[in-house]
Amino acid sequence: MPNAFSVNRREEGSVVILSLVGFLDAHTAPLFEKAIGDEHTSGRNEIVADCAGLTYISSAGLGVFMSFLEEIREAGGDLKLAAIIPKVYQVFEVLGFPALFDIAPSVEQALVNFSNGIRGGE
Amino acid sequence: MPNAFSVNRREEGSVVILSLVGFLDAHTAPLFEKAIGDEHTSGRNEIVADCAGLTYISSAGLGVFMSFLEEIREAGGDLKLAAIIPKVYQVFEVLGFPALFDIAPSVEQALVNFSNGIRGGE
Amino acid sequence: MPSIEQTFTLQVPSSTVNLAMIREFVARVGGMAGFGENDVAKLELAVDEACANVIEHAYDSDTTKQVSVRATFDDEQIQIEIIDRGRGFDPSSIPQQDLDQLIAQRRSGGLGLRLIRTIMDDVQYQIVPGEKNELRMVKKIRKP
Amino acid sequence: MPSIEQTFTLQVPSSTVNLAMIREFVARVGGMAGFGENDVAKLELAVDEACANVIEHAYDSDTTKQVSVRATFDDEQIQIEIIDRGRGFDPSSIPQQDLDQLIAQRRSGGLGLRLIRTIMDDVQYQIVPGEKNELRMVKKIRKP
Ligand SMILES: Nc1ncnc2c1ncn2[C@@H]1O[C@H](COP(=O)(O)OP(=O)(O)O)[C@@H](O)[C@H]1O
Ligand SMILES: Nc1ncnc2c1ncn2[C@@H]1O[C@H](COP(=O)(O)OP(=O)(O)O)[C@@H](O)[C@H]1O
Repeated sequence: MPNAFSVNRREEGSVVILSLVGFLDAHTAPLFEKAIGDEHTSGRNEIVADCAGLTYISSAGLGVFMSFLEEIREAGGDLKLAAIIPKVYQVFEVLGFPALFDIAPSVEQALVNFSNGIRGGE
Repeated sequence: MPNAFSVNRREEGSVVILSLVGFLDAHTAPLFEKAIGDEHTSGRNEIVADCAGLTYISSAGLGVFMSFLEEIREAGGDLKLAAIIPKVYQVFEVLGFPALFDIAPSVEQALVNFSNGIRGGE
Repeated sequence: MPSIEQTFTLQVPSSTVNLAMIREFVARVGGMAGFGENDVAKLELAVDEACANVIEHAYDSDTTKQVSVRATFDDEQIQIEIIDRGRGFDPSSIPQQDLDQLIAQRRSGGLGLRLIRTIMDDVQYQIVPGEKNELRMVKKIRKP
Repeated sequence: MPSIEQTFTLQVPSSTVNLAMIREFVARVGGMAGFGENDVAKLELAVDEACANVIEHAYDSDTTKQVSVRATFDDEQIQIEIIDRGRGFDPSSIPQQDLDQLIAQRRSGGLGLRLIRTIMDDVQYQIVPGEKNELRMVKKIRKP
């Protein structure tokens, strides 16, 4: 079903990894919004969105990343993206996300960036 | 692509096995018609349609079986069906094909039926 | 909860190459309506047969013409309408032949209408040749 | 060979759950039109954005309303029309904000129209509020 979407959560030290699987569009974005919102509310602000299983994203999905970035950074954390497939990456690229977000080729690299204090857009 | 269809051919002694793969509808039936027609024209009248890879059939596909059965039997051969998946079998069943065709659970069984001179509908 | 009616429409050029797309459409709408896998497969087949008839008989394979499939469902049933503006025909004049007769005549056709009538719970034609021909078919949703 | 024009239409209830079906439709028609995989993905996105706007803004998520997607292609281009009968808007009044501004404002929207304009070669709105709003987008087929 091309409107299936799910978020799986795991922790790696102080970092929360949210694995996105499926299609992130205006219908499924609220699910992702809740997942990130829950982390932020509970004080977890070091977040990696593992996009390896993300096969589609529209602006509604991009909007979730946009709307949380400032708050998460103000709380001392970061919202990093990792392992985006090329078809999806071209959408992030067209809109200039790479200049503002830390987009890592793998979850491992995103974790290394967290321990080195690297952010995007700096 | 759910309108992809192909016929693969192999021989087993005097029997020709035509493996049907994909969707057999009004668009793709002419391909199957030609494949069976070619065998009949070249004097090969012991034919097994291996349906293991057949995922869909409509009446246009059923029509190919219907239109060749008599000629092939008159020429001393038979047109047997084998390994039909349940979803497709229900279509054959609704129309009464099992009473008239020899439908075997496997290609091997169809070959055994050929050597034992078994036909359907008798 | 009151039963909310939903309507989906697909219109494609009259060519058998588009039957696959029509089946995909029916599969998706049938799934949303709540039919199980086997019933969805049957719905796909009934609509395929009806549309193949329009393409081949009503429009004589003129690909500049259009075939419409309109599906409306609620909690109880799905209604599918196939609409064309082609030649039309008199369904009551079509003899229902048995499979053995068709085979004896080496016929490659004549099973489509039977399949449609077997699969669907109600089948009605409204034919106005050249203007608007409508096949309306209903299938009840059997809850598991 | 003269270029034959083909038209495909899909009409669905105004709900984001149907965006997936709309994308499948666009993918299939885009593939038939001759677009490569990357361009098909872009077409899906542009139409998704346009339909999401209709569902959320023109119809305020009223699922009893209908969204129409009409795609016409020939050898050279595909034209996709998104039609609604909802509220309408003045596209020229919508400011194009940069991503860093949107982020600073913690905005979750405001990228859809930019995506549409980036992906498509021509984008035109014809708005008659409450009567018929039409977004007409064209993308040229680049032969490999
Ligand atoms: N939509 C239609 N428009 C015109 N004629 C039709 C239509 N549907 C069916 N028919 C007529 O009814 C006959 C029987 O149809 P059917 O049972 O589907 O078998 P087949 O299409 O294989 O001949 C057709 O051969 C055709 O003459
Ligand atoms: N089809 C439409 N009907 C009414 N208003 C629209 C439509 N499309 C866009 N808009 C308006 O334009 C604004 C910008 O649209 P867009 O760039 O897609 O961002 P978003 O939808 O995320 O707000 C919307 O917030 C809305 O006010």
